[in-house]
Amino acid sequence: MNAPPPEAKKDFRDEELLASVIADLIGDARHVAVGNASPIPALASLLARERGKGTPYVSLLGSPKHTFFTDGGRELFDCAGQGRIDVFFLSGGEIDGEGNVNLVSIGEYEHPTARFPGSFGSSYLYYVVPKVILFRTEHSKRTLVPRVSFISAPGGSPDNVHRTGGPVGLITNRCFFSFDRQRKRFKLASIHPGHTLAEVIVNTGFEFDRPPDVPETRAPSPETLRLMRETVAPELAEVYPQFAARVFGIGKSA
Amino acid sequence: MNAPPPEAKKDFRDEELLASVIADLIGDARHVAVGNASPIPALASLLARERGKGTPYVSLLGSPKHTFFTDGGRELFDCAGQGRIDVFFLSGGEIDGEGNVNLVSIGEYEHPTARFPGSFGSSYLYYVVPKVILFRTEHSKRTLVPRVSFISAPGGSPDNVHRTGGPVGLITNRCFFSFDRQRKRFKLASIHPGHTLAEVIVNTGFEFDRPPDVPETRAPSPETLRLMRETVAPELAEVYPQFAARVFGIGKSA
Amino acid sequence: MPMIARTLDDALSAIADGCLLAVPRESTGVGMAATRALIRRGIKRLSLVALPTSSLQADLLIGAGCVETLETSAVSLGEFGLAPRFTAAVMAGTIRMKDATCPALHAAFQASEKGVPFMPLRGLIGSDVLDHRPDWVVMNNPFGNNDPIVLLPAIKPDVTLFHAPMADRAGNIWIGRQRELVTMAHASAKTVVTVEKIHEGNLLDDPQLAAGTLPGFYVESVAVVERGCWPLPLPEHYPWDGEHLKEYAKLAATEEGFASYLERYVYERAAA
Amino acid sequence: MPMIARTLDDALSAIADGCLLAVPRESTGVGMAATRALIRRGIKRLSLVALPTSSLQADLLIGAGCVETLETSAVSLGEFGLAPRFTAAVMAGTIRMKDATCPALHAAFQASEKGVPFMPLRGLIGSDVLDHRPDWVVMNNPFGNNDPIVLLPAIKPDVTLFHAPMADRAGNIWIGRQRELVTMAHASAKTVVTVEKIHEGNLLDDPQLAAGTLPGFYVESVAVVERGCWPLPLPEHYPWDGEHLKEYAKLAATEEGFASYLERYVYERAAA
Repeated sequence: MNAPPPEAKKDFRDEELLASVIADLIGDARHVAVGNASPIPALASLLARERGKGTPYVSLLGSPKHTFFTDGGRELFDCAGQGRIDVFFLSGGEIDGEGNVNLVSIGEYEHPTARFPGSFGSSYLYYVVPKVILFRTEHSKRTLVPRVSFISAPGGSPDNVHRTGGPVGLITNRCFFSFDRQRKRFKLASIHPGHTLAEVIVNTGFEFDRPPDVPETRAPSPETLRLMRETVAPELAEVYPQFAARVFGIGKSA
Repeated sequence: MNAPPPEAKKDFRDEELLASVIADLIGDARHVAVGNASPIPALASLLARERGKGTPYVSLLGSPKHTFFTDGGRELFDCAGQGRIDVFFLSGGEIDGEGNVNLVSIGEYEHPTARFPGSFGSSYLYYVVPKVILFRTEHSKRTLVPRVSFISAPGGSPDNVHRTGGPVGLITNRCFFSFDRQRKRFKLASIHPGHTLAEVIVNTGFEFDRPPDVPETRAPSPETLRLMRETVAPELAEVYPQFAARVFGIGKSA
Repeated sequence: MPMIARTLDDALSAIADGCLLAVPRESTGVGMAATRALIRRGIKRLSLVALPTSSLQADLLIGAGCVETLETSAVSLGEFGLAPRFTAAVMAGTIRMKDATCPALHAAFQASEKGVPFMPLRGLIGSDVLDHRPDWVVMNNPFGNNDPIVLLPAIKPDVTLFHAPMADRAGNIWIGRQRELVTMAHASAKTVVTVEKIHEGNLLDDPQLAAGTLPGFYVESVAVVERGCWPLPLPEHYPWDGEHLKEYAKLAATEEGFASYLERYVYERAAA
Repeated sequence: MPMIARTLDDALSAIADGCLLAVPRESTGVGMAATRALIRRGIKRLSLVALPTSSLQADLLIGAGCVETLETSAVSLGEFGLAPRFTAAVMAGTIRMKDATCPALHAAFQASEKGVPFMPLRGLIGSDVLDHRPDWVVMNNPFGNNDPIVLLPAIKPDVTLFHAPMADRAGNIWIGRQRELVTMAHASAKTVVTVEKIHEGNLLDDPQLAAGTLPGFYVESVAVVERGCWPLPLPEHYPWDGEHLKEYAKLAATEEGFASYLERYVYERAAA
């Protein structure tokens, strides 16, 4: 309804669109935790909190000011194990069509052809956080692959494996895929304004489901844009000053 | 050598004798922990520390001033599990000849005829503290029994059970028994001045080994008595004021 | 977000009949005013778990008929003797007792804190404590060789209740070095706290205070009750009331005496 | 009793070639001055375990040839990119890598802290992290039904090394809310600490400071090194030195550049 007509000039930035989609996904969560170096998920989470008048509680890891943790580095994971983190974000050097993420290496594990930093907390959090939102701005056959070289954390597990969490979807710079946990497959849910189905198909290395007509990703409403720009962006600037300056022009004169 | 001749008038109090025996048992430990409401073991531990010029480290539980713990109630047990507590003291409503201690109840567990407070940490610490000194001032057939009604913690364990600790001896108001872990039996090591073998035998409910000639418990040396009275007792008074007043006359005028 | 309750009873509304209620040992900050309020309310069928021991609090709740099951390592009045109502109830068989040992309770709370179904613990093997706990399991340590070890299932309380020196208006609680309170809150679905006073300003904003703070994130409700541990101590604030505990020990030795204690010190609101 | 060392090298004497050395993540207080001193000393064959991640510290030690085995969940320079010497060493196969995940490392240190041989952890099943860890075991949860769970063996470091805001003369260390440092010290045979300054008076005597204090009981040696984390941050004291890290990332991209970095910033004592 609010979507601009096709080919209309966008009155929002890509980052704002992605944050808006993510904020909708967060829904009525009580606690969202955002990993280090994740400005768009952080923007989305603060937007969700603003809309929810303080709910969800948002923890921005790496920012002592925006986390309540006082029990050391384990508290995040203990908190997730207690069922007290509802939404988390993961990315991956590679992500495949079953929702497996690879944060370790490409090629043989003992003789890799590329090495990433490592799995961080993914091999645990992916299992115990109900809504994990996969996030990879680079949408290419290099990143979205048929099968990851190394599974840092699998997209799904057999029924008898304790699993209270997993992927709800994957957002890229081109589109949003929802994830069907039963079928262990992504489904193309919407294509971002300015992008095309053909472009998504040719740049995706894994197979995915799609409806006969793929909707366009809903653009952020004027009210959402206003909230993001006027209220959320200044808060975000305390944690991500460079991002806030680039996207929102905040603090540029400072 | 320093023992007074038999029947000589004692120039020390019973508490001083027991503390002196315990201090010798503590030996070259690095860390002695003393449970709540244990003034004689506390006196002995502080005496050992004074003799060792600061070694062992002495933790008097229940006294925030005399414990270093900052990680909550679990730290004592974690510390023991790390092998960082060398000596601890245990008592029991009942103690039997195999070194089993009962801190729970007498009679059938579901329908006891007597109930004690409970096992506290004994069911763990007895296994992991190398030197556990059993301590029961009331030496009678009621307390030293053939077989405890309830094993809060056993004196010994099968070889394949992880056990780095256990009893080294039992001190009472009448005598000191050493404990032989291989034979799982007590041996009468010495009888306190003023007490007799016949008296020990008639008041002990369990069987024990004894040498042909049982020595008298070595009386505290004048130097030990001086240290206890002049240096240790004032320190002890901060934690056990009533005991220090009764035994050493400290703070009576306060 | 935690509720800073207007009354103690409001703060305690999360503690329902029949719940699994966790309380700390006597030297850590026992919510005694809250305990008296629960007895006045007539709370029933509690499964009480005292980490790792209890004194007056368990004895009062048991004597007043509020407790169905008790899990702890010991109940005693310390230098004031045995806990008379606890002792009488165990001997009469009117409460179900789950005898434990201190580190087992600490570990079982940590299991819940970490979201794992169990924790291993050394010791215990060959004890009657283990023999009377069908809910504990002995397995072979897979990293050892014929090496039996006990596994303790996680304890997941419905509510943890304690008393602390202060809270701020965001519901952050300063607990100092009494860190089992943090583990208890993490392990429990809800945490209810009484405090001596409200700290103006956010406890998490001061690095020194933050180090000893339980975040309000884990807290359900807070009420201000001065001397909320009385007659038990609040570390570094006030000691035991020895005279009162002596009186309690004497009165609670008989059912009649205990009833008169309740009348005088619990039901009489002014004394709460 | 801890030694308050006269020199940094004296304090580091407990860290021997071939030892299992534990270090904290970059935001917790990394002993960077100590790390440079160890490289200058020519330390070799370290088994390094970073709880749960590392950045410049692991990269420097690896580049300087000090590391034989590395266990961690990730090594990266964060916003300054991949850790170049780590990446090169893994690809060249010159270090043995034990890839983990953050909570597994926390749990394995807690196992050592508690004196148990292992800790259970959810997650992991079906991952290649688990597949490449023959030292981790999958068993059936005895409290469940056909419910596999991973057991992690305890990690028992020979030495833990970190930097903290202050120590007192008894060797007590103020660590604030960086509580993994406490667990690391408990889990390790020895703990070596560098601090910004000496606090006059005993940290344990002040209830507020005590809440954030690691007791000297666990500490082997302490040395005062101002800005001991540089160019990494010390929380609430100083931030990253971004310019320096940018320079490092650029230089360390090649072996030659890394050698010149070492020459300029590590072997040149004035810069330490």
